Amino acid sequence: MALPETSLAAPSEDGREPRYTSSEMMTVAAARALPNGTVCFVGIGIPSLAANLARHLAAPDLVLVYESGTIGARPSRPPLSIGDGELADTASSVVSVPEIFNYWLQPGRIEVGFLAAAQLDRFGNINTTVVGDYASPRVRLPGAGGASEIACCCKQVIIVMPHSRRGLVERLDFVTSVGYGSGPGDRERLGFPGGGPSMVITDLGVLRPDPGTWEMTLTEVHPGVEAAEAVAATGWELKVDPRLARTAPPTERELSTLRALDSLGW
Amino acid sequence: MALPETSLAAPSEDGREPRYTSSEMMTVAAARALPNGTVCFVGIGIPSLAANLARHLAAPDLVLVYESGTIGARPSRPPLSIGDGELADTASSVVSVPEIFNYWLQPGRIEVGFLAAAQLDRFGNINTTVVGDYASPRVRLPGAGGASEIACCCKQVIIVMPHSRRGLVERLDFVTSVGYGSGPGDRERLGFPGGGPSMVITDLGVLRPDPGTWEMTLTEVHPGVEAAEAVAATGWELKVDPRLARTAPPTERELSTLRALDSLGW
Amino acid sequence: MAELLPLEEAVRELVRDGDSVAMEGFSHLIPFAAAHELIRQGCRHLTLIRLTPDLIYDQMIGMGCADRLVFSWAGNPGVGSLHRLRDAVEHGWPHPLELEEHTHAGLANRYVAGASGLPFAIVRDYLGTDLERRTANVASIACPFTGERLAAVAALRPDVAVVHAQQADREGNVLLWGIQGVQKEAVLAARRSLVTVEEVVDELGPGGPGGTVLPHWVVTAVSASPGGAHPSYAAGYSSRDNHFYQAWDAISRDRDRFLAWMREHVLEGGAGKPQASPEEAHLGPA
Amino acid sequence: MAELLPLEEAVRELVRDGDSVAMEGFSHLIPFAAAHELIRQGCRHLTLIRLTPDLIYDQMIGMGCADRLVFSWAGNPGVGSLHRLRDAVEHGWPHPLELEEHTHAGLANRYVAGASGLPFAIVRDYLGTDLERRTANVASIACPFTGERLAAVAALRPDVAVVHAQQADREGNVLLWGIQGVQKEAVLAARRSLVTVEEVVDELGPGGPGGTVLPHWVVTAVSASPGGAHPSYAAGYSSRDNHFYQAWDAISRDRDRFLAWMREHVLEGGAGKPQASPEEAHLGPA
Repeated sequence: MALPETSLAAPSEDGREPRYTSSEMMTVAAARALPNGTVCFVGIGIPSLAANLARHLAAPDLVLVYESGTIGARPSRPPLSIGDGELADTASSVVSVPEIFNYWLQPGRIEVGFLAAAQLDRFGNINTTVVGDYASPRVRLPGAGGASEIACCCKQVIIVMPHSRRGLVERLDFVTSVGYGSGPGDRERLGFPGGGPSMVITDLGVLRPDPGTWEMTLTEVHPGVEAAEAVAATGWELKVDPRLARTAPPTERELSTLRALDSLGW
Repeated sequence: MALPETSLAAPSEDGREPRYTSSEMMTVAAARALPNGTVCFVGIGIPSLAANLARHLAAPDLVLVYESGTIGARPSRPPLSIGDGELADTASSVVSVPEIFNYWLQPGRIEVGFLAAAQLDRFGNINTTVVGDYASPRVRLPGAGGASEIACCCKQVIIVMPHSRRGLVERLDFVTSVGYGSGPGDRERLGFPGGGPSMVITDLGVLRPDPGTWEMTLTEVHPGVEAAEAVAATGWELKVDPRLARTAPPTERELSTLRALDSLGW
Repeated sequence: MAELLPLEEAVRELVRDGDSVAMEGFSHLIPFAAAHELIRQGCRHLTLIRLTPDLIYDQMIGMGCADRLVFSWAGNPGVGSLHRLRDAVEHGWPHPLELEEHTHAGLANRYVAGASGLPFAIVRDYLGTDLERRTANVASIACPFTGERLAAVAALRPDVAVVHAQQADREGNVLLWGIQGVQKEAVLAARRSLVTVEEVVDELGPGGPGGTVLPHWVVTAVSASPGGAHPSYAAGYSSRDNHFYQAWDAISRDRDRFLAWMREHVLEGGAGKPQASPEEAHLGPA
Repeated sequence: MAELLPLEEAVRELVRDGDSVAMEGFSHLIPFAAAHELIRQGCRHLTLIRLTPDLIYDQMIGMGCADRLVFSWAGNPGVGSLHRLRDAVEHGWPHPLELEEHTHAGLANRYVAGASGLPFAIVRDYLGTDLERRTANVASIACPFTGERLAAVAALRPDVAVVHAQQADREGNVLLWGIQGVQKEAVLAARRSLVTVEEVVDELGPGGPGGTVLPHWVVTAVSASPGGAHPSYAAGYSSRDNHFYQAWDAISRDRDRFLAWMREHVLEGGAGKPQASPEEAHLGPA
């Protein structure tokens, strides 16, 4: 899948033409978030691209699990869908859809779940169902799929999405997948085995939950991005961590590997 | 498995030495109860022997399902246990134990379930758990296994057991598997998908449920057996169907096939 | 006990207007040829059930076969929206479509409950989401041992399940392998089932990872339909036609272009004809 | 992430006195070698869990390893009784044994619930039987959609699951095939798991019908134990020793003969030794 288009781009260090797009930065940041050996539940798009980028860089033993029931897939060609034959052919195990959810995802065996979001609120709750009213929506989105189970059950969830006021909103039109609900205690009350969203990686920076309030807080900005930019592109009053860090720019190896994957259609 | 020992034997038609044992008659009667093509859930012992006898006679397309998860097994060697490799090697499908119960037995897909019983009462309820008190039993029997699910869910259940006052009792020491409970309406109240016991085949004759009371009634006696004998060998006041029939004796082919299987260790 | 029937006859015998129909296949083994036969036979007022409606239901919805859709993820995987589905939901074209939407786990377990002869199944998701209050056939249930609250989903018993597989033998035993999806559960949950296959063989096998056999006595009808999963695929027989999935985005965006494509490739391409040959079954993008 | 360990070390690390231990294998792939190691290490006060206690638990119960047994069918299949089990239940020898008995469907689904991270599962049986009132961890539950009453069984989460399989690779991925029983569910339900295997190979495969892979990241330890299922068997490696099952009836009937047999073939045969060779692992009847 092609990377989402974006007009944002980071300047190179010497002020010449940008060396990489902000979307490439987002994908690289997502790949870095996966330590080697992690068991990772991936969907198609940026999550699959980032996970496979990680596999070609610092995390060769990443275990990829797709909701099509392919466990331990090591695709060498880019899958367009999560049900591509390449995933089954290279998997260590192929199980049914009920099994992948019941025996693998639901009990909290998966360490990292990757999610995309059309809308996200300050507590990391996600909407992928409708924009507008449910009964007569402005935009009908795909719906829950595996996302609400991933959000419920993975030890941690990493959300990857472009940073915009349309996406990071004050109030979701529909709660498809639960992050921290309305704040501390909600996940426990719901009996969810997983830990909730640990990072929201955007093309501007990284949000992490405040350990006291669980509110998603800007903890990192990508090279060339100012905190104010991220705050302005957020639909709620985004808090900024006083120890705000700056993402290391993509290395040559990260970029060349990503571009090689991308040129192959990943 | 060897046939259970028995001292009863039917006389040959010309009054000379018995041509076959009463236990052979019981097995042949059980085999005849299986029309070709029937999907049959079988346990080890007489049920497996009878089902495989049927397969070699009038029912070559009998579908054998064993609780080890082997569906459509066509064993050519006798299995000692329901988990023998022969069953898996010749099956059309091998599934897990949860699947054989959840997807195959429980929804009522199986047409005939074969059961043995240590104790049986007039409503076809079965005890295979303990003789005597549960907490300090005189004899500890194997327990339920798949029997209570078979009794609950098969379209019909055929019980094969020797005829004696110790086996066919007024009151069970323990209800392991439900037949007709305490009479009409009980299966419906329990929501069981299956129809209940259609026949109890013993070495003396065949009991079938009375269509009004569901009480197991003597409908057939084997050659050489008088109804009074069966009544005397029953622990409850066994009713005799006024249209009492007589089982046809085993044919030469039935007997020779059974003995060939038996000599191979079936 | 499965009957081997030509696809046209099998659809005519098994599917009635107003039926609930589950056509499953998770990206892999999607029964497109059977769907096209339903479209040609003008099936109406169906409740269509499927985890991922995909192009197969986009086509059926656009052709007016469905009154209702039960699903869990409606998109063109890796490409974008299902435009015919969106047009039905957002603008009521060709007529309004009632939605019952679930999570994958929930809908998969509705089939599991149906296949298991149980009235419901339990799952962890739905809780805390708007699906919990929006979606029929979801309820809350307490664990009788721990008191914990979970979601219960009602069993699904479709009138008909339609799936595609690699092989059937002459008795009607079916072998499929590769990504399995919820096909087994859909067939076992349904009252009647139709399996289209790449080929009818004398002896099944050898299969591959994820191999599963559906015995002939749980299948109502089997129809040979080589290439019948295109643009989806059948592991061991074909590859997913990713190009067609991408091309569908433009074909389906416009009502007229969609109708023209369906007329040319589905209505005229197959109507009244005997069972499609492999070449005919391979419907390329317009 | 599975560690490859000698069996003696694996048992020492994984099993503690008082643990609940599920040693599964349905007639096929029963982990006898591991059971013998538990006996040699003098494990005590265990809760033993298994659908079919079989000779493996008859031996452990007779040697005093167990305080409690959770099971669904206790016999010597095709032969008769488990005499050591009966002696414990009927006469408290070597000490009393507490029983929790289920149906196969119920106990299998207790593992399924454990493997699925759910607190319970629902089944149809138990209703109307004396098991319903005798057995802990069974309750009645109503369907929230139909009102129908069903049995609920509590999830099982054994401290340790022990299973035998045909192969593991050097990462600790495990391949088993043939009759599958509830091994996958037992491993996934347990907190720790030990898999003994016929052989450690460079690459798994090819396997056979019913083939299943347990990925290395759900297995705690793997131990090579060729012949480790005897007198049960490993499809593709050995056949069931039906003669031993028949001979066990006489060995186990008498306390002294049983103890002498265990001393000769298990205690002295394996104590303190390195991992049994295939010949040693093949413990014939006395």
